[in-house]
Formats: sequence, structure tokens, C-alpha cells
Amino acid sequence: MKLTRRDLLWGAAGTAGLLVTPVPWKLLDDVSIWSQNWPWIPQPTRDPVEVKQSFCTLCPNGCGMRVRMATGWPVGVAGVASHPISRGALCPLGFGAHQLNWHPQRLRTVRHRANSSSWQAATAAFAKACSEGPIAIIDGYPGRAASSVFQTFVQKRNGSYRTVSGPETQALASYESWSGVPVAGLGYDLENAQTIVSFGAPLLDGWGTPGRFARLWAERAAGSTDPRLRLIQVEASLSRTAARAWQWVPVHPGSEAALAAGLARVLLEERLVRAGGPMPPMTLAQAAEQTGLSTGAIADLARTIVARPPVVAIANDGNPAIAALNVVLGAAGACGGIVRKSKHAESYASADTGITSARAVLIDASVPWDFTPPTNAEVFRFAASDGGSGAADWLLPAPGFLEELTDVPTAPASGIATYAVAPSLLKAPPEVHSAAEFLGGIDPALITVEKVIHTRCADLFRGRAGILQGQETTPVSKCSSVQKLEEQLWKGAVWIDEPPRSAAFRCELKEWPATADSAQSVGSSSWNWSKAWRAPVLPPLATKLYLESSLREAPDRRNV
Amino acid sequence: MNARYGMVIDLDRCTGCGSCMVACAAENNVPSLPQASPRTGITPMLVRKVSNGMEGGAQREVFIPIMCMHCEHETPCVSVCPQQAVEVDKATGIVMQMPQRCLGCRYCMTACPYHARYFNWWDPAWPVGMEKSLNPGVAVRMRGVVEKCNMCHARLHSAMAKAAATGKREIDPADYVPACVEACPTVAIRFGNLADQNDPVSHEAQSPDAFRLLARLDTEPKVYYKSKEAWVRALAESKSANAEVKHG
Amino acid sequence: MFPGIDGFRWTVGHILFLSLFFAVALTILVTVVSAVWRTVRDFRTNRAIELCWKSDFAQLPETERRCRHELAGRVMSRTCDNGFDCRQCSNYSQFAVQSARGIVHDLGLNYFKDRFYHRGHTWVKPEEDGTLTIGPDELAQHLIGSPDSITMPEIGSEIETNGTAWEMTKNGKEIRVRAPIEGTVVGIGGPKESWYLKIRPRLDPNDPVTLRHLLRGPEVHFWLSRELERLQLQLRAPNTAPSLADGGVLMSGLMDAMPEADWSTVLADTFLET
Amino acid sequence: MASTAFTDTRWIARGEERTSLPQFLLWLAPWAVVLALGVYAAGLCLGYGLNQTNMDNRFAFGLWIFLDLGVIALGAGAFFTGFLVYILKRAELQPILNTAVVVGFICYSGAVAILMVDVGQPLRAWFTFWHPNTHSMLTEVTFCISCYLLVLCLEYIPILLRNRQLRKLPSFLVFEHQLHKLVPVLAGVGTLLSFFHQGSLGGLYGVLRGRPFAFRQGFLIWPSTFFLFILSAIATGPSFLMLVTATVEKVTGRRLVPPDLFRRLGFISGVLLGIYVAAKSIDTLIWLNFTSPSVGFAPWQYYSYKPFGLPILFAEIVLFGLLPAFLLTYRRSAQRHGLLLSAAALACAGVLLNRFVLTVQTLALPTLAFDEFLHYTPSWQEVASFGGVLGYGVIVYSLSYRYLPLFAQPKGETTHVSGN
Repeated sequence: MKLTRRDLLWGAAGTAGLLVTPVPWKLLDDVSIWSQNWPWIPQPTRDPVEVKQSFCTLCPNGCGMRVRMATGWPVGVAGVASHPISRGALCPLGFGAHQLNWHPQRLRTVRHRANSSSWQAATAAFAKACSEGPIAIIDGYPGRAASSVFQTFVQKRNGSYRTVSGPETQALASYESWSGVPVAGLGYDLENAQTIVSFGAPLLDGWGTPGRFARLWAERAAGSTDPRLRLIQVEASLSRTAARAWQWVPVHPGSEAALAAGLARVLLEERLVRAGGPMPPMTLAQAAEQTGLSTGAIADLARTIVARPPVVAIANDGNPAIAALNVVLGAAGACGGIVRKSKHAESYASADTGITSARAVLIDASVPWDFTPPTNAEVFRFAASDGGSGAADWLLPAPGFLEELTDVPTAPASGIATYAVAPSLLKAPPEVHSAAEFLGGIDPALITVEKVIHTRCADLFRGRAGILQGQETTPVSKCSSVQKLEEQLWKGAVWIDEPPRSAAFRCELKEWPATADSAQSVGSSSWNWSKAWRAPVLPPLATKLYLESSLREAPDRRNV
Repeated sequence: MNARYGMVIDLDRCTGCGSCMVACAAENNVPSLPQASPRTGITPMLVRKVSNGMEGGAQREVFIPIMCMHCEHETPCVSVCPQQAVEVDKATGIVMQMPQRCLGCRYCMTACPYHARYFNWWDPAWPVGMEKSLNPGVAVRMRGVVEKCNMCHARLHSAMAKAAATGKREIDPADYVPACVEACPTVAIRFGNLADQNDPVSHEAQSPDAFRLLARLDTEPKVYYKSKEAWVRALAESKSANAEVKHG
Repeated sequence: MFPGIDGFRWTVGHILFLSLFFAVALTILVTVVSAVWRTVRDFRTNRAIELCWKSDFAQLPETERRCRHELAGRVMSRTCDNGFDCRQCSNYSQFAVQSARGIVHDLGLNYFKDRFYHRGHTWVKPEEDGTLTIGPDELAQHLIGSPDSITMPEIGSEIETNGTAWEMTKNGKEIRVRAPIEGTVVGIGGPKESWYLKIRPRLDPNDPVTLRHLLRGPEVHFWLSRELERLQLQLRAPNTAPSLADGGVLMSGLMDAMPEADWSTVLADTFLET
Repeated sequence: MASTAFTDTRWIARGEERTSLPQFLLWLAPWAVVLALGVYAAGLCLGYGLNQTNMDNRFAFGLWIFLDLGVIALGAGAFFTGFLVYILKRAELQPILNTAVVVGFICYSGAVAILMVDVGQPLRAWFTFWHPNTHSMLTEVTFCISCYLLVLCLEYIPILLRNRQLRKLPSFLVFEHQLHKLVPVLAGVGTLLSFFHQGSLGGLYGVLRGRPFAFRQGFLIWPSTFFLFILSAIATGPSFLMLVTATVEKVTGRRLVPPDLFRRLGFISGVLLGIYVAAKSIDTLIWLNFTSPSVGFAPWQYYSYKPFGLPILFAEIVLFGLLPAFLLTYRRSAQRHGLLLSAAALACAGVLLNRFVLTVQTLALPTLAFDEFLHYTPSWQEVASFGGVLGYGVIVYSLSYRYLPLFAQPKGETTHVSGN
């Protein structure tokens, strides 16, 4: 044992001396910082944030969107309060949309029947198909500039152009056949309605432009026992909308048409409406039996809905009985009901043509992922992401969110015509191409999206109607040049048409429509061309709603 | 600044769309992990669906956004944290969680009656490239620490920086709006300074329809709820106080 | 919490908590430091060996700790509680010093009347020049025979009573031989000499107290017979009848002759190891 | 046999009979496997994070905290025996003291090891000492447990240094001697520390204002559970020591302590348990009638969920409280060894149940009106990690029993102590 008192003293003095130096404290600090920063934890950029105005192009509603960009990448989105239709709101998917482009299922290569392929091969295959027979193009977001490109392409080759529309548009199809006004020209004047009877339409859960009704309802109905806007939800189960409705009418599943007929009978028999219309063949008792409601309840409901006019009924599919009810209610072509938008909304609409004999079918990325066309032809499917279980022969990687220049035509169900331009804020990766670009590769003479947009802007300028709603409001008539107008639109302004002088249109409805195939569309073929919009994949953060909370039932887990 | 930031959430307006949850996660760089479940996921803002337990037409549902209630009095999580990783900011009343000081003992999670605290069970991870879309100004939390709503503190910071740049001492209330408030399509979530008599939110908090969850615990939460429906207001108390309420 | 960190404020709680904590931490620290300090002090004041011996002695089996008076039959039964150091024993009654020369042949072993015997089987012999010679006794030599190696202390080093005198190895066993008396080593012998160590005692060798703790004269007989008895029991082959007593003579080089015996125990008992 | 190289008799104290080394290793082998599995599971948790467990945001504490609280309560025998022997001078408990220290050391070191796995960022454990929050019970627990573990190490060192080979190094032996003389100081400090952290562990839940099932009123800054935990820990500590000693006696087939000692420990345990049951009952009544209703929680709803019905309250107070208290103190039942040990086992089960109720049931119970009663099943990693602590405990105890003088009572001890 060599340790002496001297050693101990030296040791103690040494320790004390070390403690007054910065060494131990620096080490402690370093350990602390070290344990806070692992190299595999990603760090957000420190670059300054720039805010760009754009529009959400995930679905055909085109909500106004403020995109925060840093280092050239989108780092956050928010709604644009000044947008006339979306009014500052976005759906949950929109709030996570800026991350969609990095989704693990993002398509980055051309795929031919589950094998890797190339753009050359796809172009060659499509060119060959074009030379062999008629082709068809299916569009899920009609009215865009790209839609014009598609139409031009098929017209040149005697092909066909079809649109797939959502339930909002589908519900308006009956009026088109009764009045001749194209669906694109019709809309709901919800802002002036005082009573809304929804037949299963998820008004508060993604119907139309989400912010439009949500804000309207929040301002006029929410939390009030006697609201200015009465929302009556007819639905089999307690949906989100039913839960928040002024009144929920639980009916048997699929009995909406029967209820509409029962209501119409009461309205006509009790002369509760002025407009009048064909008497439904169904008796009140039959309606009661089918819906599971009592006759008294139906009669009460009929009296309730006309108590606060204007009233409009909204269907969630192409059910003609509900359209007929609107005719009986006098809501078709009336303020606060189904209205005819200005001519502008109809100008870019197109007639659907059949696709039965097509040699090849091109499906645009805007078509709902789970839509499969009724064809045996070779299918060229554009998509930004692979949602799985696709039936296409060719899977072609399309530009992702904000990667493509597009214009934003009037949203379905909107009561007023609008127009906007969503520029590509992000450079698309070289391996992706839009359908319009692809067609331009086949036919170099084909008009481009950019040119169509330019033409449309020129049309707007010539029309001298409406206003530009951007940071500030500018009437189009005050715009000095097309360039000025175009510049404003590219900066995120929305063109809003003047409200039509008269919303009226006449519906020729001699007899109550048959409801046998009410679930089917009223299109020329028996195929259902109506499909609720659905993205191939959800933004990762939106999957939290499904996976990390009990808020919504999880859909197919692979795609969330 | 001596604010008491709080919220009034009008449950009659909440449609349970979930926009606030996604906006919150995006703002705060919360990862979405495929392994996570409702019990292990990180949802600083969580909308819960509650039914009145009735059958058929009598059935009613309400959606209740749950986040940190920023308790003012005897804040349960603050006093339990062994290393002062949680504190009530005196200037704002915001209960601040400092993930970089958190040990991950999760004692605060057991202390919170609202289950508004979340643990990072996994390393935060994003699909390749997605880290480029992370919100600047909000540090990513690592595995093994607790996190929760901090009322989008990064937004308060930028508001304060903006005020300082223009030589003002007080921030412009319009500059400081948490992500969930901004995202709500029905304006159900309202945010403001409860200590400011002129702030509409402080008035709303006093309305007869306003209530706070488990207010009798005497922790003075700063998140108020509002509903005209009596059965919804009854959810404020514990289950024993209203036996008929069932989880939906 | 600590001053200088994030808006720290002193409160009563801090003061109470911190003072309590630091009092506790300080107490623990002081305890450890003082234990270390005392250990160092023991080594510096040469009390370490004594403490080790006392601790070892406490661990010895009961049978190994008998008082010399019990061995001699003067008391019925007595366990030594002084570590065989009769110089400190209050119950010690002095024996008449029998200073005589000559060899006693007893129990088949030789012992010398002019030597003082330690319970660890060493002897001390006062020399004319005032030094003391030390060596292993006959029984130890018989057990070990010729050791494989011996490690002697250096000349000039101090040995302490019941500390290590020298160390030997035999058949892989390490044997520590305890020193019978304290002093400075002045000469080193070995198996070939009649003594192993020559020391200059720390105390006056002519003072009877100096060697009081060692056995001598007839006491040696009583002690040796006990030790032989123990050896008989321990070295008996497990399956055979007692054999050692038969001849009455302890054979030399037992460790080589009986490798199967439990030598760890035998050697420990013989050389007072724990 | 003595000549074989494969033996460790050099290390075993002389005069102690121990099984042969191969047999001993055979006994250790399964425990070593359990320990290895535990280390592997803990490694998984440290390497991949706590997602390896089945804990979640609602069940933020799980099996580990429950068992940590349990073993720390059972390990209370260490400080309490030290307190009785050194402070209250109850020398008759001396034979059990070393075992108490080793058991305490195992319990505490095991609990601390598991705690380190249980926290999300073990590397930041030292932050508590740098940014401590004096208002947190967990700070008190952290400070006291780390200090007390240090004390237990210091108390364990003298036992360790008395090993037959280690004692041959004079410096070790002298240090052991000097440290041993200062052990009463350590026992005093240990008593203070244990008193506070056992209490703080109780306070851990008692202060949870947000969990009315656990929240208790109290005295000054301490909720009543603070005192109840101390009482229950010192009541069951001796019982656990009895169980350990009896198990070792059974396994080794030898009598290690005088039988009278068992009765003495049992009596101490029983009397304290009786006091604890009385205090617990009063506390429960106050909580049921005042504390809980005052914050809007009708107390009986806590017991409306299966399997946590009223029987659990009954079991806690009567079956595992009153009954063992009676059996341990009543002369005629205490005379019967089997009955005495059964009562001790009941008392230990009682303290475990109490810790379980306070940790697991508290978290399982809903607080918000729209909460659900939740279930949680630990993952194999959680079970295995804790199994590792069990394996570690058995191995450390077996090694200590084999190589250290756990029950040896040197007669010269008194001389030894007064020698300086």
C-alpha cells in the first residue's frame, strides 16, 4: 500500500482543480447535445420560407391553397380565406398533400403488366394502337386545358372521350336530360337555401368543395336549435353529416327514392307546393314500408321541409326520384336550389362518347384510382402513385402534386363559374410525364396545355365579365391586357364570373321517373361512369386519421 | 407579454373531418409511421368520436378534439417531471414540453388525465426524400421522448420575431394562429388570449354553454369546450357522474 | 434548478432538498474517505498486519483457537480471544521460564527445550548475540518434506508477529508461514541451515514478556499431541481405519506420500490460514 | 478429489460445506440462460426503442414499473434490518444482516437496471441531477435510490472482501475492517434514504391529481401513500427475508439461522403489517368518502371493471393484510414454521398486489367520461427483461452464498470490532 496522505491530498486538489476548468462542464454539455442529436434524425431546413398561392389539384374541387416553400420544396400548406368557394378550408388530405410526392408508392418507372418498361416502349405501343383502331381517353377532371388537349387528340383520330364524374355531378344528370342544360352548367345555390334535405350526401364530409358547405353550415346552422339553414339528413346510419344535422332521418338503406316519392306525394296531395309536378305512383303507405318510417313521420317531414323555403334536396347519386322531388319542390331552376350557371361554365364542357369499340384506352391521372373501364382494350393508365391492384396494361408515372401546370375550372356543384391557374411550383422529375405531354409526343402538332390556358385567358379577357379575386379584387373590365390578367391568374388569383341574371331553366317532367335502376347512371350505356373521387394513395399524414386514431374506419390498409 | 393563451372549441361545429389533426401533424413534423396504432401513434391533436350510447334515431354523436389542455393550476405534468422538461411559460400560459431535456420516463403521461401526451415509441422516419418537406422551425423529436401540443410554439416565435423586427412589444394576434385553428373548416376551434377582456375567446369561455373537461380536478385547463347539447356538456364530468354516456 | 440555469429562483423547497441531499452525499463520501484514510493509517502505523491477523484469527475454526491453558489442562475449555498474543491477555498467568538445553523426543518428533514454539508451527531461538533465529518445526517439515520453492523476505525488512515470515510452495499449494515474532530480518537461512530467518527483535529478547506468547517446555507436548490427533483424523484415507497412530511415528514428506489427502484444509489448519 | 483442477475450494470459506463446482454450475446454468435472455431482451429495448414493449400512450407505465416498485418494497428488508441492528441495537437480528444486504443490493441494482431500460433516453438519466425538479416525487426517488444503491454497494463491499481469497490481500482486509466499523453510519444514512424513497415511490402515484384513483390527500407535501408505502415496505421486508432464508435453507438442506429468528422477524413483520392495514383502511375510507367524490369521481365506479372488482380491495386489505398480520403475530400460528412462512408469503404477495393496483389499475381506469377501460399485456421483451433481473438475483445470491460468509457468525466479531 503505497498510498500516502500526500497522494490523497494531491488527488483531491487535482479533482478540485479540474472542476474549476471548463473541461468537465464542456464534456457534460457535449454529452447532453450528443444525446439530443442522432445523425439519423432528419433536420428540417433552415432556409427562409416563401409563400406561394396555388390550388389543390388532388380532386376536381380546386380549393385555394397557400403553399409554404423552402429550398424549393413545399413545407406546408394552408387554405386561402379569400377563395370564393373553398373559403380557406382544405380537406384532411389537402393538408398533407405537400408530402404526397415522396410517398413510397410513387410511380417512378413505366410499368407494363407488372414489368419495368420505358417511355419509348409505351409511346410506341400507344402509337401502334392509334394506327390500328380508335382510341378512347378517359378524363376524371373535365373542363381543364388538358381535357381540351384530350378532346383535340381523339377528334383527330375519330376516337372517343369519356369523363368519370363524382356523385355531385351525377346527381345533376337527371336535370340535363329533362332540361337540356349540360351538367357542367348546373350547380347548387346552397348559399341562398334555407332548408337542405340531403339524401345521404356527405355534405359535411367531403361533398363538393369541402369548405363551401362547411363554412356555410358553421355560420348559419351549427349549434342552433332553430338555425337559419336547416340541414335534414336522410341516411341509414349516423354519418358525420347526420350527426351534425339539424335533423337526422334514419331510413332503411337504399330507400331514399321511396322517401322522395312519399314526400312528393304528401307535398302534392296536401298542396304544400306551388310548383306542382307529376304524382309519384307509390303510395304513402308503400313509401313508409320501404323506408321504415311511419306515414305520419313522412308527412311531418314533408311539412317541415317546406316550412322554410327555399328548399333543395341533394342526392348522393344519379337518383332521378330525388331530382323529381326537387322539381316538385320548385327547386330546379330557382334561387336557393338547382341553378344554371353562366354560359362560361358550359363553354368547355364536352359531350361524352362511347368507348365500346376502342383499340386502346388512355386513362388520365385524374380518374379515381379504383375506376376500371368496361373494356377489353389495351389500357394506358396514368397515375402519380401506384395504388395497388391496378387493372391497366400500362402504368405510366404522372406528375405529382404541384408538379404540373394545370388550370382549375369551375368546381362541381358550385353555383357560380370560376377559373384559376395552378402553375407547377415544383419541377417534375424527368421520369414522369403527364398524359397531355405523352399525347404531344405521339402527335407533335397537338396543342399544349399552356397554349390552351393562354387561349382561355384571352377568352376571359375578351368576355370582360367577372372579377379577379386575388390579394385584392380586380374586375376583369379593369384589366389592361391579357398579359395582366394572365399574370394575376398565375399568381393565384381566381376569376369569378358574374352571377347569371336568371338562374332559371325549365324541366320537362311529365311523369314520375322510374326508380328501378336508380343506383345506376342515366348514361347511354349501363356502365356506371360515376365514381367518387379517390386518390391512389393517401398523404402519409392523412393516414394518421385511419391508423393512429379511431376517427375513421380504415380503408384498404395498403393504400393509406 | 403576459398572455393566457387558450382555446374555445365549439363541439356543435365540429364535424370530425380530421383536418386539424393532419394540419397539426404537418406543422409539428410529426411522422406517420406504418407501425403506429391509435394507442402508440403521436396525435398531439386528436379528434375523438363520442356517442350518446342510444340506439336508432335517438343516437347522437359528437366529435371532441383533444389536445393538451394547458392546465393553469397545479399543472399535473409540470410538477411530476423529474428534470424540468415541462414548464408553464409565465408569459403565455403555454405548457411547454422540452423534448431535448426529456428523459422519456413517461411519468407526465401517467399524470395527464386527458391522455394528451404522446411518447415517441419509434425513431421518427419519413419515406426517402420526404424529410425535405419538413416544416422549418420545428425540430424533429427523437425516439424515446414525450411530446404534446405546445400551441404551435414555432408560430408564436415567428410572430414575436415579426413584432420585434417592426419594433413592437406585443405580437399581432393575427400572426399567431395555431395550425389546428387555421385548418378548421367550420371555425369550431377558436384561439385567443383568455386574460384579455377584449378577446372574443375570453368572452366565449364565460358563456353558459362553455365547459372544461374534468374541471373539478381543479387544474384550470385553458381549453374550453362549448355545446348547446346537455348530454355533451355532461361529458365534462367523469363517467360516474353520467353513467349513460358510452364510448362510441 | 441550479443557479444560472433558465431563470432559476431559490425557494424553501430547494434549500431543504439540496441541503438534505448534499448532507447525505457528504456523509457517504466522508464515510468512504475515512475508511480509506484509516486503512492508509493502519498501514503506516504497521497495524495492518495485526488487524489482518485478528480478522483471520476470527475466521479460524473453533478447534484451532484453543487457549494454551486448555491445552495444558489448566482450564477445562477456553477459546483464545486475543489472537494467541498472550502479551495482551489479562488472564495470562506467568509460567516459570524453563530455560534448558537439549532435545526432547516426543510423539515421534523432536523438539528443543531452548526454543519457543508458535502455534503456526514455527520456533524462535534466542541467540547469544541478541538476535533470534526462526525456523519451521519438525511437524511442518514432516508434512512438507522439501518445499518446491521458498520466498524469503529481504534482509532489512520488517516482519510482524502473525504476519508473513516466508512463503513456500509444495505440489502447487501456496503456504504462508506466519512469523512468530516481530523484528528486522538480518540473516536468511534455509532448509540447508538449521534456521530460516535471523532477526533482530523489536523488543528486548531478554525481557520475558517479549516471548511470552510462544509455547515452550511441556506445553509443546500438549499442543503437539492435539495437532497430531487432528492430522490423524484429517489424513485418514476416507475408506480406511485410522492408520497414523499405529506406528506412532509421523513419516517424512507426507505431502508427497499422500497426495490424495485434503491438503488445503490440512495446511490451512496447520499454518493458521483461513 | 482435492487434486482435480476443476474445483473452487480455495475460494470457499473453510469449514463451509458447499456442493461441488460442477453441480453448482449446473444450478446456475438455467438462471444464466434466463439472465442472458433478459440481457438480450433489454438490448432489444435499448437498441430498437421501447416499441419492443407493449406499453402505449395510455399504458405509459407497465410491467416494469409495477415490478420495480414491488422489488424495491421487498428489498426494504435491507435498510430496515440495518436500522434494527445498528440503530436500535437489536443484535439478535445480526445473523440475517448479510443476507439482508445482499437481497437489498440485488433488488435495488436490478430495479435501477430495469429503470434504465424503461426510460426512453437512458443517456439523459443524468439530466435529473443537472436540472432536478424539486417538486417531483421522481426526483426524490432518483436521488435517493442512486444514493442508496451506493450505500448498499458500500455495505456489500465488506461482505465481498471477506471472501477467502480476497481477504489474503492485506489492503482489502484492512479496508473491509475499517469500512465495517463505519457501517452503522451507512445504516443510518441508508435508513434515511430508504425512508424517503420508499415514501416517494408511494408519493409517485399519490400526487397524481389527474388520476383520482391514485390521488390521495396527505401531510404537507406528502400524500398519504408516501407513508403507506414506507409502512408496507418495512412490514414486508422482514417477511421477504424470512422467505429468502427459508428457501436457501430448503435448497441447501441446512439450518442457517436460529429458528427463533424466524419468529422474531415474523413478529416484527406482523405488528407492522397490522399497523399498515389499519392505516390503509383509514386512508381508503377517507379516499372513498371525501377525496375521490370531491373531484367528481364516484369511487365505486373504479371497481366496476372486471377483473378489477371489489375483491381486489378485499384481497389487499384482508386476505393479504389482516390475515398474515394475525398469523405472524399470533403465538400459536407463529410456532408452526410452515404457517409462519405462508403468512410471510401472503404479506409479500400483498405488497406486490398493492403496487400492482397503484400502477397498473390506475392506468387502466378511465378518467374522461368517454375513455375506455384498457387492457395491456406485456410483451415477451418486458417479461424476459424482468426475468433477467430474477436470474441475476439468483446468480448473485448463489455466488454470494457460496463464496461469501453470508450466515457465518464469527465468534470473535465483538473483539474484532472493539479491537481498534
